[in-house]
Amino acid sequence: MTPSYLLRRLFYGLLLMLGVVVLNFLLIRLAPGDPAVVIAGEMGGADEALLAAIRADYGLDKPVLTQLGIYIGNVLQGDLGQSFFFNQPVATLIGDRIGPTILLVLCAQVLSILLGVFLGVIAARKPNGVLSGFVSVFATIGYAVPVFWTGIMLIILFASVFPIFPVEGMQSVRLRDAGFMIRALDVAHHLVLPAFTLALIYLAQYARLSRASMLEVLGSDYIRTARAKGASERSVLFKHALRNASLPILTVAGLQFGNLISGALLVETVFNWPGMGRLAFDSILRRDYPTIMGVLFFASAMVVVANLLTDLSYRLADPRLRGKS
Amino acid sequence: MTTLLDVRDLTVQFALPRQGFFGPRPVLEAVRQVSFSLEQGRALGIVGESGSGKTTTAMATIRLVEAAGGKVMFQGEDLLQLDDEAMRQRRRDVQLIFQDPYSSLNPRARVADIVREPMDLMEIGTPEERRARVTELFRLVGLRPDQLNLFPHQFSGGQRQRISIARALTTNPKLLVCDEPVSALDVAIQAQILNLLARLKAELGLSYLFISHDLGVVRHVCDDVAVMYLGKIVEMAPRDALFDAPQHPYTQALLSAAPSLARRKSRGYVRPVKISGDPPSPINPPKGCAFADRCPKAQEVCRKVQPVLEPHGPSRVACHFPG
Amino acid sequence: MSALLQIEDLRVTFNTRYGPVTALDSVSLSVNAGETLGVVGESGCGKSITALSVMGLIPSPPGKIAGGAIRLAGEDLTQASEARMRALRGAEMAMIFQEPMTSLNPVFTVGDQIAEAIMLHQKVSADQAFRDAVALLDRVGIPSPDRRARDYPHQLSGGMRQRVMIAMAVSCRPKVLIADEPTTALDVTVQAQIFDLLNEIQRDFGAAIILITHDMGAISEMADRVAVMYAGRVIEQGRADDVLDLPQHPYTRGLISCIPALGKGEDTLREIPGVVPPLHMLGAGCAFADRCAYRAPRCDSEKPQLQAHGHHPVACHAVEEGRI
Amino acid sequence: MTEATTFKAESPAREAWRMFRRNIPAVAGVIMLTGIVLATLWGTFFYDGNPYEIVWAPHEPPGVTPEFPLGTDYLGRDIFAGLIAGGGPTLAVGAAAAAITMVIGVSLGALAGFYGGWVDNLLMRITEFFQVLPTLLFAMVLVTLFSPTLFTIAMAIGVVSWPQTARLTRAEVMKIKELEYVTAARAIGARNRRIIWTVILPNAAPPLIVSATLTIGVAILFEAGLSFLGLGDPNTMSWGLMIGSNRAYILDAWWPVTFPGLAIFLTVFSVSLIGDGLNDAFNPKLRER
Repeated sequence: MTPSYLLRRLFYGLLLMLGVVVLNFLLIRLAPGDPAVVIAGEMGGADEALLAAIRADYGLDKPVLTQLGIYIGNVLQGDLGQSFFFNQPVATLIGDRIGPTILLVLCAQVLSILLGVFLGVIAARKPNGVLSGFVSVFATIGYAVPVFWTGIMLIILFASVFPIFPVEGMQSVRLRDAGFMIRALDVAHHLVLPAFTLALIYLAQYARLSRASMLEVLGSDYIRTARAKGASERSVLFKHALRNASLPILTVAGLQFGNLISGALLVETVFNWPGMGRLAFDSILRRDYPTIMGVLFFASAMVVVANLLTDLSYRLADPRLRGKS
Repeated sequence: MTTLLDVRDLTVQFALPRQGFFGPRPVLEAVRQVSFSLEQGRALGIVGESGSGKTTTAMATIRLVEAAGGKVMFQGEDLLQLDDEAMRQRRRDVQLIFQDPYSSLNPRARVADIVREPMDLMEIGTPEERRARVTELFRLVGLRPDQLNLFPHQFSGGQRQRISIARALTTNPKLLVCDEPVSALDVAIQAQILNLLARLKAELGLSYLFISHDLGVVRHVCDDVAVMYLGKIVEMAPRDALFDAPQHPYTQALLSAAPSLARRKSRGYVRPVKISGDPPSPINPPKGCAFADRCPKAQEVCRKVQPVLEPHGPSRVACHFPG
Repeated sequence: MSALLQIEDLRVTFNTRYGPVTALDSVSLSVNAGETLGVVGESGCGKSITALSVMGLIPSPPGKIAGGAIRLAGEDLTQASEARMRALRGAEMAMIFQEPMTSLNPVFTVGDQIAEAIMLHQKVSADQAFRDAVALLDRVGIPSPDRRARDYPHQLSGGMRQRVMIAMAVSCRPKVLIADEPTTALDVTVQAQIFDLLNEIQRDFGAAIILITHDMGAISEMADRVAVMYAGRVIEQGRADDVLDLPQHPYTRGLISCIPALGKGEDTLREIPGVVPPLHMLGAGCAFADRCAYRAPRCDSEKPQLQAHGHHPVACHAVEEGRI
Repeated sequence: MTEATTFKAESPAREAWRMFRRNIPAVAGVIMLTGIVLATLWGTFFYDGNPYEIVWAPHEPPGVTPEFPLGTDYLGRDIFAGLIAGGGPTLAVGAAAAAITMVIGVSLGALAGFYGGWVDNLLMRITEFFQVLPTLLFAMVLVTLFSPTLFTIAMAIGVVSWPQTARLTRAEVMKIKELEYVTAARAIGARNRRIIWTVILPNAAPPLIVSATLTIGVAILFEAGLSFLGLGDPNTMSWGLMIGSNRAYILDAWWPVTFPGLAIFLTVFSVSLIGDGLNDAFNPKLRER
């Protein structure tokens, strides 16, 4: 992997982010409805003088391109503007909520990949066996269940039948002042249901994908070579096959990240998880444009970073791509 | 004898991916100033190993790969200068048979439609005439008319190659380019197809540009043979001259490497000419003779000066020390 | 007399969508130390299945060894446990495959892959194994083996990869080396190099080689003895000179005379009409009958058995009855 | 040369259909989906129950009152009526969004894959750009900005979903473009347009058909998610909305959220059974492994 390649990927990522900023900005400016009227509505009245004042305040009276320039300049300085609705800097609003979202998304991602790949690999050992059939059925079900409904069903189950996991929020009020370890455990306890709910859809997909990928790899010539030199079945499976089979899984994991964030939005709503999901929902309903743009910006940035990491790990895993540009 | 095809200084380049951020795009020269000509009714074989540029040469000749330079005079007309529509019309005279009988037929079309399609495209004849022609061609290549409505996957490899030949003959072409037409087939089937090609050449007066890596096959089909190495013709001669008295060390090595029933382990056969290693990379071809690094006869001059194709007896050879 | 490797009456069946199919039918072969046995036939004749059966690598299911024995130095491999087969594979018998491009694992260096083969069967340290791997690469004629050992397969040419496969196969000095179409994917000058290398290796190590090929020329150059296979059966077997110069079975004769020769030949090649029948459509008689010029009623009803006739065994009613 | 006579001329499409008919889960999917669609059609055109009308006491459990077999919701509205009425919009939006996704994705992907070079470069950059946008969030923004109607919802889902289809199409087209039968078409003088329409697309069709089926499922889930969040068309009943509006009372009554969820699940499940069946039917070799 050459530094020039890394540099190019980074540059490209930044370019994508710039694109996201421009798109958001244009969308909101081109959409029907006048932002000034919306803001005025929040303030409880709308006469022409107030509207003009608001327009001047938010720079809405300037030409669209100038507004765009100003906005990009501000974003570059870390200033995402002021929320109309919450009356706070957007950066602060997001800063408070991005941590829980990242925690939830990463946990779900790791959980679904680990469990999914494990299921897929053992299913691939007997492609016509019971477990293989189970993985197929489970994957189809996982694909077909609406994630928010799974969450609700789990809440019903765990709130009334097996009350062992908390079904709401991220922390217990009574433990707010406890030591760090206790609080961390408390968060982990709260995390179980939301992370599992979110992981469930993708878990099934990874199981199916890694089963198919393993089956393909297990039929390849170099696996026959490994067997011909006397390698044990476990070494064939986990050393020779899995590393090759993981390449398509990595690709999908990268591509799925955007969908995972969308899923997180719904799961956060269901479990009252204090992440960006609620903020996104509120700002969209209130047409709080600076916040909407901020949320979209950060969510896209997470996808860009995830794609970058995927790309780099793909290159590490596949020597055929190393040193190529 | 009239010259059907005269290729002069044909060159084909492929651009490779950019190196680094703003680096230049390296160029791979797959075919380097290749010249040859083909008389009406004869077969010219181009032999060489993978990467020698033999297939690219053939494809560039009939403009299925874009040439970077040179001339392809076909019946006195430079094919490389024709506009797209004129070239499209010319395709009725130059047809192609592929290597892989499995991927060269559209799996979603019935074979009768596959064979008829060239006539549809060239708007030849009435629908009835076209149908009759397809049946006639089927008989000509040794297939039965009751197989007309089947799909390609319902035929064996040899039969598919017959279908491919029938398709190529539909428009009564003058030149047939055969790109390794038998190398994907089992030997017994090979013989069937080679005999068919020989019969068609005699009966229909076809000319072949015949690409192969198999010297035995080329010897059987071709009147003249050109040997390619790293994008250049290194030797070109009438068949018997080439096989009986090869002049270029590479041709000699090829002939001595080709397995043959005449060479028997039990009789203590030891290969007379041995060459080691692989051909050099076409991205940075050597300055001198491309074969120098593997050549048993190589001298200082071979690494410095590129030999040109010059007459040597009945052959033409690009070597500083032929013979 | 017992050969190093002896296959007796081997029968292998496969479950396919057409039902169970006999891929190998009473196949008997043998090879001695230091000898090369050529197995020749068209695609689908069962020559590769034979090789995989010896290695115990028949994909199962759908494949199954349904009868017969494979004896390596007296031990019947069809009865051996999977653990025993693992210990034998790579150590006592090794295999080289047709596609050097895909037969090496793309994500490990070639040195590591050879070292793995060594460590699976010998108690040596990883460092020592890697050093041995480098020495083996040198032995099979790879220039600057130190550097090449750290290369990944995609960085090597086809010929070099096949040399790596050979190095891996001979790393534990196996008694039997099976080469399944080892040069089919390679250019002819590289093929010559690989053949020469196999001969050298055999001289040095004294291994028995089974060379599987569709190419009669390769058989002629490499083999001491030949077995010709057709539709899952051995139809003719004998010393290379006998089979190549005095072929008896109509199929062997056809196979030899349909090769376009390098020397001056006739204008028209002898043809074998038709194609090899699919295994699920084999009848009670001789599988070659449909394509045979000497076909008689008996050929359609009774499978000819391999039996000595003239210099060497052949399975043909016409030969047996003196009609050829 | 007798072996070909034992076959009847069977086109690849017919062969796939024969395989599909034999696939029990796939046929079950077809039957289930047909049932759901018929019920929805009946609900849209003939059923006169009003899903908005308060007809009974709130939270009547299912199976108690024969008139309201699935019970009532927190306002006392008939859940069965909601299911019957909500299916139409859900299915319609799902199908329309899938169609939009396929049209955008297939045309851009085919162009990029066939022409390569700068066309490919440009189109793929655009595709990557759209893939960076988190789908649901972006769709929420679009729906809100352009006010939620069935049409804008379908458009929004299509606009955020097409990149995957485009990538798949591009990969298929690039693969097929390299095959010799495409060169063969060129060699006999076929023009580009003919090659795309009669050679490449028919051969790329099987994975695209499978993908289209699965896209319908994804689009239905998408619509349900939007409605659940309250961003659906305010003038129509939908399964997602039923779940969303009863969400606050799940610990008092499980049935108002469970039945619409089951309806969504069964619909998407049957669609994906059909997709899997098609996939198997188009790739008989994969299945034999």
